[in-house]
Amino acid sequence: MESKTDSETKNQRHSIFSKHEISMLGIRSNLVQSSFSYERMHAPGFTWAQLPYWEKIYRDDPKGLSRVMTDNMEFINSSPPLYPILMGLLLSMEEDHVDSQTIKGLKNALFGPMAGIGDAIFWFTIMPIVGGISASIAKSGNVLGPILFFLVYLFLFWTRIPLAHLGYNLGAKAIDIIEDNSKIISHVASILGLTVIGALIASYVKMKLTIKVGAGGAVIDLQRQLLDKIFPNLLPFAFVFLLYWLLKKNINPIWLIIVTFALAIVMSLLGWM
Amino acid sequence: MESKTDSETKNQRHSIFSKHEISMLGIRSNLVQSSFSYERMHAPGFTWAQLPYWEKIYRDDPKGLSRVMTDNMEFINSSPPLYPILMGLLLSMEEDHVDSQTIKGLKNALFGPMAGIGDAIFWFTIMPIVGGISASIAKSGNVLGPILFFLVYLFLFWTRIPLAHLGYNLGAKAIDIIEDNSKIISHVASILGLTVIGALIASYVKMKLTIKVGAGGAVIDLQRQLLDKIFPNLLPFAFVFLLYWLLKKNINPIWLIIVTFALAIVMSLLGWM
Amino acid sequence: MESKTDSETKNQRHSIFSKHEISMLGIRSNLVQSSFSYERMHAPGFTWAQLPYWEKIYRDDPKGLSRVMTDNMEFINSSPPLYPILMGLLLSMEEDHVDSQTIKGLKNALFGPMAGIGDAIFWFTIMPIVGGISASIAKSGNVLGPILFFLVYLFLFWTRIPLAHLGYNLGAKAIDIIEDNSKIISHVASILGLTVIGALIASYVKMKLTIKVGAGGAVIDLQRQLLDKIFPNLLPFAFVFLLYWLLKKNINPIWLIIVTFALAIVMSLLGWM
Amino acid sequence: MEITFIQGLLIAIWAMIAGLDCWLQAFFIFRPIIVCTITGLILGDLKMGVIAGGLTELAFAGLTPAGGTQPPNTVLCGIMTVVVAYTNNIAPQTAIGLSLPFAMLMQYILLIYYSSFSLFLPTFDRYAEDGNAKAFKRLNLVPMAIVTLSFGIVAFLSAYAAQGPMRTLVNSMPHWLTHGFELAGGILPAVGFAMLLKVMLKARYLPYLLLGFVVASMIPFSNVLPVALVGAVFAMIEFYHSKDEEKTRAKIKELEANNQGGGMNDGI
Amino acid sequence: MEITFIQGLLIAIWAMIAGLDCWLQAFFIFRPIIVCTITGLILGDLKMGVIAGGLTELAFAGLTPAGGTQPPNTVLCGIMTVVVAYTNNIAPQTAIGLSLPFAMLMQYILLIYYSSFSLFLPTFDRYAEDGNAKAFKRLNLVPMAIVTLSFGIVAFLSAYAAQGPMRTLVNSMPHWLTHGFELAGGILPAVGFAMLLKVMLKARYLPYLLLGFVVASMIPFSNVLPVALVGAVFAMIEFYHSKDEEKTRAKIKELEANNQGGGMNDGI
Amino acid sequence: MEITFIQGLLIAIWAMIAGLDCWLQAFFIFRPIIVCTITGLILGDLKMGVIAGGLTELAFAGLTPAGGTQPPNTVLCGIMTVVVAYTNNIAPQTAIGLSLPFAMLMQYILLIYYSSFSLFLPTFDRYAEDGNAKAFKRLNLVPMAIVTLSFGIVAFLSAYAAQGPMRTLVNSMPHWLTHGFELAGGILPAVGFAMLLKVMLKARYLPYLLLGFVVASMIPFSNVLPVALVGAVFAMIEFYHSKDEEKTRAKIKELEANNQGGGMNDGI
Ligand SMILES: OC[C@H]1O[C@H](O)[C@@H](O)[C@@H](O)[C@@H]1O
Ligand SMILES: OC[C@H]1O[C@H](O)[C@@H](O)[C@@H](O)[C@@H]1O
Ligand SMILES: OC[C@H]1O[C@H](O)[C@@H](O)[C@@H](O)[C@@H]1O
Repeated sequence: MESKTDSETKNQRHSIFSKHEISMLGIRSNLVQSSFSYERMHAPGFTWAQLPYWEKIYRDDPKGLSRVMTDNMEFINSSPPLYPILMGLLLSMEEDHVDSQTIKGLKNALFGPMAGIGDAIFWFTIMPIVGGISASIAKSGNVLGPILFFLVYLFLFWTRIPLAHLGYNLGAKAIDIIEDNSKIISHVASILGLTVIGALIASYVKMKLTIKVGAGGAVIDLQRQLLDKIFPNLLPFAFVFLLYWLLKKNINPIWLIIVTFALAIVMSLLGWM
Repeated sequence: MESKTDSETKNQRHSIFSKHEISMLGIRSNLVQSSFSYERMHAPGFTWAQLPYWEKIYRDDPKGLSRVMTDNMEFINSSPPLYPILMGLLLSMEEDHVDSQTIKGLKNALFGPMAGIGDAIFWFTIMPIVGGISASIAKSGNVLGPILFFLVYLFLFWTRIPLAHLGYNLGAKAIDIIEDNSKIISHVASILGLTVIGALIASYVKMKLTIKVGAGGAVIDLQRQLLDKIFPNLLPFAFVFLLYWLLKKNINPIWLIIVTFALAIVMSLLGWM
Repeated sequence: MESKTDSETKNQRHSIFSKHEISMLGIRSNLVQSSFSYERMHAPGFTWAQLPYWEKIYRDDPKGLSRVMTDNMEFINSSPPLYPILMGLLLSMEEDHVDSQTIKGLKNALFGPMAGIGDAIFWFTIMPIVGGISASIAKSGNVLGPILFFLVYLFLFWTRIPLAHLGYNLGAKAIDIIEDNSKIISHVASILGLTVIGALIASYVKMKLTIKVGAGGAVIDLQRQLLDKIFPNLLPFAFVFLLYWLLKKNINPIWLIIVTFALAIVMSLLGWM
Repeated sequence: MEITFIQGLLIAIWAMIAGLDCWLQAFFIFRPIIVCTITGLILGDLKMGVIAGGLTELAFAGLTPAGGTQPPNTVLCGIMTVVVAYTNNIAPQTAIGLSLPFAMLMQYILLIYYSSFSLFLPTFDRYAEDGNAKAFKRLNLVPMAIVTLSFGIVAFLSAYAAQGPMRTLVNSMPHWLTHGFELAGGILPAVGFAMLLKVMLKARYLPYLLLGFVVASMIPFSNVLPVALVGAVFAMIEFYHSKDEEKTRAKIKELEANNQGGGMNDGI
Repeated sequence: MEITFIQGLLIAIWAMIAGLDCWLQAFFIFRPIIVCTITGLILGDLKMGVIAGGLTELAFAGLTPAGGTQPPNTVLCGIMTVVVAYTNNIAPQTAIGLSLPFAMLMQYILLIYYSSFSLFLPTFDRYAEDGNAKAFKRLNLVPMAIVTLSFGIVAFLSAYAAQGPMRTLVNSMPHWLTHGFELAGGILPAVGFAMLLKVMLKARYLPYLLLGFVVASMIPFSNVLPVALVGAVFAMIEFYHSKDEEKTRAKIKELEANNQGGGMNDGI
Repeated sequence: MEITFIQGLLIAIWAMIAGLDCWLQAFFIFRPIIVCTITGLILGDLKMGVIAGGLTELAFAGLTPAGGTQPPNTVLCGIMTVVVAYTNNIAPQTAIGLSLPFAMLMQYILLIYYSSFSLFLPTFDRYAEDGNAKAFKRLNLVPMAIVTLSFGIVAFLSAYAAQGPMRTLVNSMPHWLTHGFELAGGILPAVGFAMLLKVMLKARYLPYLLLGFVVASMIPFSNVLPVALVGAVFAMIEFYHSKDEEKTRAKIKELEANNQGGGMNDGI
């Protein structure tokens, strides 16, 4: 009974942080990529965002502050819009002086799956949908297209605030739930993500042949009479897999772009596309 | 060997009921809802339908008759068109003087799943399909629409007779099969039912905005240029979930109808729909 | 370490067969059906195809040759285009003088699942797709239709050669993989096969009523206003299941063809189709 | 046009027949497509009845009584759609909206019966205990008689007696209001679906709801049979999966039992 | 137009080549699309041959010999469709129906061979036991020779010798009969599918059959590749599920074995 | 038309704002649809900016930086598409292709930063060890400043300083080359998807990729939401399956543990 009200009113009773401060944590999470490097990715920005809170918690404990800063400088890479949850969670634990090893373990258990989920949702689902709809409005010169896009992302920006509160309020209670499910969730996010990528390949890669082969009465339009009859978007799919195969052979991505350009220009020159 | 011929020829050899009487059980099952009340739902009609048969079984045993009547007055609610099977089954057990506790248990184990399956099949699949097809014929004033509808339901009415025979002939043999599968079957019926409800929402709830927003060159038709580009039937789906959420908050269904009317009239007044 | 290079360079080091000979095994596999009979199906052709290799292996061992020939004369029926893999595999084992009982067991474990997979892929997927596309080109009199068809099957013919090498090179190593998976694979092939058959029924069986029923203002076009509104291709599906049911009743397939003809002619006579 | 007394009476009789069927759910002649047709026949305009039947049937598709709920009553709605269209000479489409209040009136009468008929239960119970079959059978007729009569009275009053005020009302209604009623008719099925969802929706079935919605929105087909078949496909696949899992679970239980058995043996 | 003796001979030779391929299923030149084209070439009307090939290929799509069954023979059907269309100057579409009896004749000849060729088996067995490779190889040529010859003879008789009576027959056929044959050509694949289903359909695969049917009926696409891909999707998903389950089952078996092992140890 | 110095400056400032947002991924004003619009506004041709924004947004849909990769830069691409179209008076569609080299230039600059900014890490680490929050916060501004400045400089040079040579180049380009650039713009998303697949594709997810591809190819709908919903349906179904399996697996583990425990006990 006690523990229930306990967590419900945490913000009011125990917390040393005001509601406003937690909101600010959400805002500060926007800087996780500030000092991005491949070596440790979000580590410095991640540390920076939480720093003022640790300063408050470890006001009289410089050792503690040093420890927590060092701990958080380890490699971390997750989905930016989901950091507020993670940070809120970690902050509530830090505040309760949970053992630092536990916190580290939790952080490491969570950021990976969260990256997968976040990417599936934000990069592969929301962005192409909102982008696609806005673009189709904008293509006719209607300024409501970009405005719509902006408003949606302003809303997503704002969600960082409630997400920070969510993470902070759930606190340790949330951990078991998330940890138990993290493997399944990243599995499930992959399913969603790859389905959408399949759809994106069909929707956004544009390759159509314009040549006809044969002679005399036996002429066929390669694209419309052969390829499109086999399967629409066959070329885009095949080309993506060609590039995929090249990447698997450790070809540098820069080459893929060059190959793409070369192909397009050659095709244009030959009049095949 | 014996037991096989036994059950196959039950109707002929052991049964104290004629084929005609079993057919009549199917017909009588039509009155399960005769004295419907929320307290016990089908109980009185269910008892009534089986009463003549118990009178025959317990001709010389008033205690038995009283017991079986009392037993069957307990709450029961299942899918009306499937009662013939259930009643046939119970009758064959009653006739074999199976222990009354067993019969009760069986009845309770079966009526729930049968309600789920029956509703999924009869209310959510057959009715909208037959109704939809007949209606589309009728809409042009063609009387074959209602005739088709009537014939299909006449046929379904008739099926109660073979279903009663089925239940009665299978008898106790059927029980294990049904009981073993009842959990899975109701799971599976939910899958079917909810898929169809999803389709019904898309097909039967009609909400389309007629307003345009923006000014000057930047005008868009909200329905066709925004909502329909996001997803067709977005409004119906959202509105159903709004009502669902209200119901979850224990709002009385009457309010939902009032809200719907109010919304429609306001939308009409504003010229938004 | 040793065993790895071992198998990789098998062809070069251990094998008593040249690359050309293994290629020829692929070619010879085309004759598996040469002496087809219901009693043992591919057995004689299967034996014939491998015979020259056994002659080489058992050059100085007439008993061995006799044994292996007799062993292979047992019933076997699999998918012709997949025999090269099977034969390559068995040959590599025969060459390594693996115990004859093991070889037999393996053969029996594999040919069934391979038949299922092969039929699903070659008969039910590749043929209708390639046939359908070529036919749609040919229907307008374009000779590229048959040419396309021929080229695809020439390619499939050619694949027998690499498949023979594959089977031979993998050798015993492949067995565990295939055996472990054979049950799952035939399960999975059935899923693919039946999905495609469902599609083929919808695409290739053509039955459309031309009658109208009713009188006066209440006339409906049975096909377009009733059947097509219930579900497209309803008649073909129903008819296939009628035939299926007849077959289950052990009606001779010849009767099905006669029934089909009779039905078509009667329908034509009545003007119903 | 006006409804004559004889027509009013015939409508009342028809309401009693269809109403009883609605109570029992036997022949399904209580569905709008039948109710409207017969009402049209009574009023001498079969064709309009049939058309109204088609339109009303679609509007009421989602409003099923599954699970013992009560939707707006199809018998009254069917009758009054045709009556309103006939007496006011308006399109059936608009009349649907105007018939809804009558349908809701009947809905509430039936809801009251659903609650108050529990008053009969003690008597039923007594007859059961006494093994008094005859009295039991007789008593079972009473609720049906009450329901049947109610349908007749409500229909007569609505269709015949109220036609004057009804006409005045309709004539004085501005366009936005009648259009609003039309819209309401199109949105109304949402209520039925929401009620169904409250009964049936669990998190684990959400994907199937979504599936049905997406497929129906994407394929341009006139009925839900294709989607129902897709639902059946997923249901059947799940059926066999569940079967397999059940077997596995049964085996595990067996093992657990053995284990404990083994443990006990150890203890001896 | 009439078929000359030389053309008849060329057709017979072509029938032998395509017929042997049909028996062996090697190059797939026995499919109507190829058979008709070459026959058209022989008769000097390539274009008609190609068109007939397209139409006949579609009509025979379902009639596969999978599982050792014998459908109406595609070689005879292909040849005779072109021949009948050519000699009677009718549309290939109608000719398909008229060529079916010939296709069925050949089907039955092959069925007889499928049964009677078991007579060669004892001799094969003897050579195998004796390790007599040479004789074995020689004997294997005999059935092929029989089949090849049969194709040549049947095709020659059907195409060349029977053209007179054929023409009389076709001319005397009323429209409803030729139309009936056309219809039969369209329905015929049903037989093939029913036979397939008898071999392959188990209750647990019914959902997939339905899935393929529904998807193909709903998407307006000209070949079955999209549906085959959907089938492949479900097959692959199931593959990984089955893998997981297998692991679980293997673990349970291990546990059972341990348990029994443990039990035995206890006994010691 | 020419770009004035003021306009060049404004573009540079806008590039700095959008560029910083691109680095941080905060407001998503770095997406082409916004970048082009604002650039159009600066150049006094809002409408063209909006149109270019729509086109470029679609071309860049697949090129996400998910997983820390760097696609061609959307800020430079957006700015230069509008600039090239404006200064050379050509269609935005063609301008996309011509802006790509600039986008790739910026991509490489950022890639160099992604690698070289690890040089700051030792200093960060030192401040962390010292618990020197103030210095840490200050240092964190440096990389952002570098990135922001770079965007400004590159954009200014590309848009203002390079316009002369740019125009010469464009004018001298043959049709096949500009058409080639257009084509490249349409194919480019393939690169992004291939990179995604390298990160995400495992054999067990192949069916879902295929599913998305097939469904999107078959339904004529303008965005991927329906397919995303289908993906969500399969994901949710799988979620509940995995949950069930997990339970089973947990039980089996328990049994295994008990078994071993039992074994040990026996040993005592
Ligand atoms: O839900 C089961 C069942 O409940 C009530 O009895 C009625 O609404 C029936 O129509 C329904 O089938
Ligand atoms: O079913 C396996 C196999 O059976 C027979 O051998 C033939 O019909 C083949 O075409 C088929 O592939
Ligand atoms: O993949 C997770 C994550 O990786 C990097 O940090 C960035 O590319 C983010 O945009 C992405 O979300």
